[in-house]
Amino acid sequence: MTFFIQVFIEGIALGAVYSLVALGFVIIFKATDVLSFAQPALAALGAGFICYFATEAGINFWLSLLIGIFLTGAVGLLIERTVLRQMVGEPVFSVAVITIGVDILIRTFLDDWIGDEPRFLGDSFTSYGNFGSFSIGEFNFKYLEMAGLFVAFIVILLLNLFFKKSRYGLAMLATSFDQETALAQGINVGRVFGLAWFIGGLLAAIAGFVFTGGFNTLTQLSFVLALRALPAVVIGGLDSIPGAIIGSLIIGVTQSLAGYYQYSIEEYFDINLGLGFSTVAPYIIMFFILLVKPEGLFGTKEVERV
Amino acid sequence: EEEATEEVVEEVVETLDSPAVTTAKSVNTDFGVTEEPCPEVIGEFPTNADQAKGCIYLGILSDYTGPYGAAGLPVEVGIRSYWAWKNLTGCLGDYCVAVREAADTGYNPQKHLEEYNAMRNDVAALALSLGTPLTLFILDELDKDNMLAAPLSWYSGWSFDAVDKGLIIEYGSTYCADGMNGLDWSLDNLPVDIKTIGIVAQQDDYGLDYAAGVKTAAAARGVEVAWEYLYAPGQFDVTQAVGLLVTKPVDAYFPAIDPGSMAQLAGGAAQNGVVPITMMATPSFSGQFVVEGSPVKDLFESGAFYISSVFAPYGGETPGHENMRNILAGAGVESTSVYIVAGWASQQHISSALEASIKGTDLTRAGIRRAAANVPVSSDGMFPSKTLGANVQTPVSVMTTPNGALPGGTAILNSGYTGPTGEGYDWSGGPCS
Amino acid sequence: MLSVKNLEVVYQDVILVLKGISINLPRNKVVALLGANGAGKTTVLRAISGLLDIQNGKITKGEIIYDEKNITNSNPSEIVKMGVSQVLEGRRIFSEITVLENLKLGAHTNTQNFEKNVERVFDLFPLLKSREGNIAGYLSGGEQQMLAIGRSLMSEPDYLLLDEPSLGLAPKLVDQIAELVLEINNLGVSVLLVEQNANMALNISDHAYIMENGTIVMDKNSLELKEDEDVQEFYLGLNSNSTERKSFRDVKHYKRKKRWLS
Amino acid sequence: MKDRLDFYNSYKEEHRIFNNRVQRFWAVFGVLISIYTLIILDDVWLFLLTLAMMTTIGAWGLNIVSGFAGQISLAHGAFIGIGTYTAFVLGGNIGSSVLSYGLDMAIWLPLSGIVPMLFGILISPVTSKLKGLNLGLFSIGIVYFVLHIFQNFRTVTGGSGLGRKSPDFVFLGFNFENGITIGNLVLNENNLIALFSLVILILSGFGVKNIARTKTGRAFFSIRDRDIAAEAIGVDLLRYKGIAYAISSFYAGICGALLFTFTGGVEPNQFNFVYSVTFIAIVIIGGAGTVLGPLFGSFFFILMPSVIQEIIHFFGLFEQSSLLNLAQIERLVFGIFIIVFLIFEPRGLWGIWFRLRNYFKAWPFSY
Amino acid sequence: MVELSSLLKFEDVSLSFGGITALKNVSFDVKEKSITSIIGPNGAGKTSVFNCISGIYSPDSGNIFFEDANITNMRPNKIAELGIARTFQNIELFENLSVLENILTGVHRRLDYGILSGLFYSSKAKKGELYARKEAEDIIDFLEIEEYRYSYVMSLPYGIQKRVELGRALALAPKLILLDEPAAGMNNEETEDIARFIIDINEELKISVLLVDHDMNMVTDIAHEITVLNFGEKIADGTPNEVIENSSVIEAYVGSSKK
Ligand SMILES: Nc1ncnc2c1ncn2[C@@H]1O[C@H](COP(=O)(O)OP(=O)(O)OP(=O)(O)O)[C@@H](O)[C@H]1O
Ligand SMILES: Nc1ncnc2c1ncn2[C@@H]1O[C@H](COP(=O)(O)OP(=O)(O)OP(=O)(O)O)[C@@H](O)[C@H]1O
Ligand SMILES: [Mg+2]
Ligand SMILES: [Mg+2]
Repeated sequence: MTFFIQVFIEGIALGAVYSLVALGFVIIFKATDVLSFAQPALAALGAGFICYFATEAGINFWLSLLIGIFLTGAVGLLIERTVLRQMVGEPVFSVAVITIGVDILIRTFLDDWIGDEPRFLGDSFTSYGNFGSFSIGEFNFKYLEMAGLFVAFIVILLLNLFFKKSRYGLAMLATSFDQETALAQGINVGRVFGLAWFIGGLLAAIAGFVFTGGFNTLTQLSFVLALRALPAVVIGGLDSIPGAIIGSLIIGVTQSLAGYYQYSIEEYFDINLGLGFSTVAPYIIMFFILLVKPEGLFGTKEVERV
Repeated sequence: EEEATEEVVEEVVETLDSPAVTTAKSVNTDFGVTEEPCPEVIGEFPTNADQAKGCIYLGILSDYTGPYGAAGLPVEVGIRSYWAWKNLTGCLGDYCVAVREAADTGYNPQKHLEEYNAMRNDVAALALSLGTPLTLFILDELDKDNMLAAPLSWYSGWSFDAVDKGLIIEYGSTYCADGMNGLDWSLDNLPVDIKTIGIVAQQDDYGLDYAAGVKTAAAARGVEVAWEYLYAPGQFDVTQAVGLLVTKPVDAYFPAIDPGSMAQLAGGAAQNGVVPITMMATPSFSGQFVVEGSPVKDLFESGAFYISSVFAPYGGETPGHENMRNILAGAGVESTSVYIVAGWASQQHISSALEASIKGTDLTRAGIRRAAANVPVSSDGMFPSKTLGANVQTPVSVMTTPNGALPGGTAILNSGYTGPTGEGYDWSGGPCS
Repeated sequence: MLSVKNLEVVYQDVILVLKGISINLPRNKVVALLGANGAGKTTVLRAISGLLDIQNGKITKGEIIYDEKNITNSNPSEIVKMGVSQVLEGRRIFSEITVLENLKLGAHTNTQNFEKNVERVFDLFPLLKSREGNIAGYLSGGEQQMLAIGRSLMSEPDYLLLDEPSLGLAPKLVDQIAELVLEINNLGVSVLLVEQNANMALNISDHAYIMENGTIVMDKNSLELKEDEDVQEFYLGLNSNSTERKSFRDVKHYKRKKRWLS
Repeated sequence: MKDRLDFYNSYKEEHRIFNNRVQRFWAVFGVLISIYTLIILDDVWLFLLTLAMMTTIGAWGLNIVSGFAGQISLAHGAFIGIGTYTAFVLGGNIGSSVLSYGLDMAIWLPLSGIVPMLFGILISPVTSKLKGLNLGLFSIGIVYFVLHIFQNFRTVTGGSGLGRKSPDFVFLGFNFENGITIGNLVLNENNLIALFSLVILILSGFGVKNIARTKTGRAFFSIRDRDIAAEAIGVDLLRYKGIAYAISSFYAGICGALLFTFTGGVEPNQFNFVYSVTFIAIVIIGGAGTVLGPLFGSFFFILMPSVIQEIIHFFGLFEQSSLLNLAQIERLVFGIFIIVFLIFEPRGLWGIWFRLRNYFKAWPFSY
Repeated sequence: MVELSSLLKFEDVSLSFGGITALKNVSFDVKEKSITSIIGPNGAGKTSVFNCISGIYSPDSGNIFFEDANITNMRPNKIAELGIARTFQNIELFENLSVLENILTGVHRRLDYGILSGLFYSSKAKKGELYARKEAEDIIDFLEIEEYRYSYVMSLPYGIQKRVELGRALALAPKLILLDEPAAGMNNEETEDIARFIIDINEELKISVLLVDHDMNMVTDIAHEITVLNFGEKIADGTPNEVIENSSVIEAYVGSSKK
């Protein structure tokens, strides 16, 4: 049982990291109705910025973290201004494919900079406690993961506040439903898009840090980790912030349970679940949830009326 | 048949000893060799080619944008630096060597073939064809063209003509031999009693080969393999791997993974208070782990970590290494990546084959292929002396341990180790995995 | 005063739909804009409120003046902020969210008097109040129309551009809308009313324009217009030389032609 | 803007695919030029053209299910994979370490379409319950799931990281490797494969066009544009979504079988998420929902990187760049092209072509 | 008037969504070859009646019969195949198709060649397509939309779109056609056209019509029988004259100000 709880904790922490990535996807989707394929690249870019300032430029880590996060937000904004702004009113699939182009641009420069060796981000999380972990009773916790959990919590709180208090929350939603009507309400669609990409960039960088910080290194393949948050977004519902969080926790726990128990399950049932089953398991959960609730757990249901 | 080969060897050795007297005209050539001199600069790299001599062109099929993109640049630097040096020191007979623009194939077979097709009529040999599966996929084409190629892999299959048609150059040991030697060496040299082990490996030519070697040694030495975590490339799940180390403790484990995953794995296990003996395959380790400021420096230097290397890394103590380091330092190259060594070393082998064919006055690709079937390699001590093309393995690994104070980040513990398992193994049976 | 001067609009760089149109909407007046389908009425409204861009349309000539300020090609959010609000043709409510949230969006540029404005909308449309928390997409057609009008009032506009507000409404409601327009007008809002229900439009408007094919063909006081023979026949469906409505059963098969076009 | 050439004496005439003399001329001319090109070329461009033709077939498949029927599929790569492995198992050389039957192409080629087709039909009851983007996301799951099976099913796929080699092009006992000599004309393996692909391409193209102009296609379009209205005119949604998946997967399978047989082998990770997304990109960049769009898209995707490379080399651009190497610059330019083209014409290359065509049709009366 | 047999029987149908009752025990008949109209205030449930008939909603209780078949809970496409066509209140055309293609889709149910036949454009398919084209052209002629034949419906004026939708419904060659507010958004002149079309459809093509519209003048002029709904309940039915005099109808729907 202790073991199970430990695994569960790991899953939650993993889920917290995913939720940061997932929120980035969701914010952009909420405003633009587009699933941005550039989001993973932005996450890696954020990590790259932080890494550059903290290690190569030799700036204090915490300052680098802040600069990196805001710079990534700015890149998000820049992408929106230069590329996506041109696509207001165009079919969402063309826009989605454009984000593939953006992904290529970002990663070309980033990969060139990252180079062949894995890079550490210059944080000191691993120097706390026992290689960056501490235990309470029988349970082991990691500082970085706990920080991730905490940051995710704060970010969610802030976002929630933002969407509740500011009129932009609703405006974002409206924009994604119908740009023309949103314009007619006096909503500055361009500003909403810009805002979404800016926040998307911030979130990406934070997420990028959490999954490349500590021992986790930034490599040319780091962006792939961000793709693992995709089922979380789907499970939770593409346009739902609470959904992104719950979805992330579900897949975090699923992945962690599948990872720890794969061999026991295989032995017990005498089956072969295959290589890397733990990273596929979230998709299996996703299948079932979509079949029961096609719009995801918390997604906005499409209204079909004639 | 054996005798025949020996004869050829002698013949070649003889020709090698005689002074180079052949003129350009007397050498037969077909593809990728010109009487015009090599360009002075290719991309950003000077070739140092003698403008009075002809040119042999080599091709590179590499990966800059795919999963092995990390290796692309250092290996290219190694290759080009070698030839720049070679050209500077007199070229090969009447020919200098130029490596054409490297083609990026992104570890995609389709691109690989595409890029190969684009260059097949313009090169005399491939200085690099990155990736085991990719190279295997284009092998029939290479065979048609008599195209010699160096891979960036130490797959045990390359040692067998049945697999590589004698076209793929082997240099260093193989992952399989490294696996065997890794376990043997740990058992015999470390003060820890190793009874159970774990394996963490990428499921591909590299990981499986290493795992196969470890398992062979384990069976031979009566060590229990408690678990084996295989994952598809790109799908490494650190939670699961650490979970195994924590929940099913072993005395030692053998990772054949990528360095990014390695840092997470070692770090993650340490966070749970688990630091077993770790015997890594070469590509798992990166010198970045032990540079000043790395969060895993202390961990990797703690004495629990070892590398069973296919050849001596950047800091190797042979004259060949020394020479290489000097030349690279002179060219302002800062990286001490093991892939630079790989690039350099592979070209020593190609160079030997080319030299032999020039001496044999047949610089056609068929001629190069014939020469490569049996030629001693001069590696300036970087490798145990060997003859190219013979169907034998050299199961000699270099045992190292991380040490940030040395170039490349490793200290050599044994520069030519072959354990009892490797010694007794029947290397003629075919690939390990 | 909101005026459109000599406006030309082209869609997709090739389709010329407005061929030099001038319209004046004085303060505190109701002006009706009538015309057959495809005449370009909606395009006029889009040009005023800045929504041409998203439709791939461009103003190629002419200008739009808002109290002496040239607002040609301003962006829609500025125009709304200035006090021009358009009710889009075909309701265009946000289906996936609730009635109240739709109203909130209407108040995007004007959040101060939100409570008061919601109150006002609910007073005008009590039916909406009972549906406050419902998902707007499930409302019936008429209910959606009410919501669309209500939503546009949330920004407290000075100029309201109504595009076919009576579309799909029950007769009783059409009357109510007519009253409502007057009521809104009494509050000091000028209304530009695009309508197919000419009867209603001419009854409540001070002035009316009739558009055909991208040009204004009539520009008269509403009362005068109601007496025009052609208008009576084609827009009001009255038999020529009598004020009797002619039955729809008696309409002939042959193609009729409007006199002013021939 | 009326088309001045469109005068027909009967609907029958108008209903032809190439319904006027000019079009017929260009069609015949185009085919002849293609054949000529594929015969005289024998270099990397021949290889690329062949790849592009094969890719087009796959893109058409995706276009049928996503562009025509509006069922977003991010799992096209999985179907391509299933077709590929069907071909490899049936046609693979006996004696290799993976499951192989060494059959003739005349057997494995059709079957490599039929097997994914059955798979497509099999999942269609599930997928047809979902709509729009949700369906697309569901299909991401399919990619990962099928990929997982590919990675682990070593007897069929050779396993992740290793892969397996392709069968040979042996059609009805004739091995393409032997080439053909007609008079002085020597056609080697590459020419033969290219010509064979052209035949399959043309057949597939007619298939797509015929779908588009008959009842099946209209049923697809109606589902795409408004499914409720489609049902109300008597279109059986379940059935037609199933048919869309079936035809699409058939094309996918044929594409995979040809493509990877041509390139010599395949490693399971080839069929990853990114691969499926590439096909989406091809279809969108070319022009979704059109017949010619996917053709344009495929040729763009396959040929453009090499064209960029040629241009860079020809003008000696960036040679001395120290920031990025050439491979990276090529990628960069490619990314920029995608962005610029789509900003310029969101309907894709087809849209650009359409504009050009209309321009020339109206010429010299255009303004 | 001769007593005609019923083509459609709507029997005691109730329908609700969550808390909202859209229909409460509503019954009415559509006689063969008649024009029957449903009127009622906004939100009364008229469109819901249509949706029940065409299978888009399934009633909570009650039955719907068409000719001899019980079509309650049948799939919409099956119902369409039986010969019920409809238009929608908010035009639901296939926006990326031309007018001609939109109308051709309507012929779908009458084309019986198979998929493979279509794939190879066999002679059977060719014959079918030519037939479809002829049918579509007849409808285009009938509705006088020749000049829009190749236009994409998206950019057409509203009134023409409505006509195209009518054309698509006619292309089914239905026995019963359901028209949901065909005259909405039309000026008087255009309403006259629509009225003419409806009468022609009924009289020349011998198709029964079930009509919902808020244009009382038109409805009373052309309908044979009218059913009035209010809050999901039937409050009156009868001939136009009977209904229009009914005080509860005036109160709930027409309004007192009507002259
Ligand atoms: N986005 C567009 N692209 C191309 N053409 C358009 C577009 N919008 C409208 N049109 C065309 O412009 C003309 C005028 O359209 P508009 O919508 O302004 O007419 P309207 O008078 O409002 O008609 P209705 O009464 O049907 O609403 C029509 O012929 C229409 O086809
Ligand atoms: N799918 C649905 N979900 C929830 N409520 C619905 C749904 N469909 C209809 N309703 C509700 O049922 C009631 C009747 O709606 P319906 O569309 O049938 O009215 P209607 O008589 O056609 O009105 P109108 O003349 O305004 O079109 C309305 O209150 C509407 O909100
Ligand atoms: Mg309009
Ligand atoms: Mg209705």
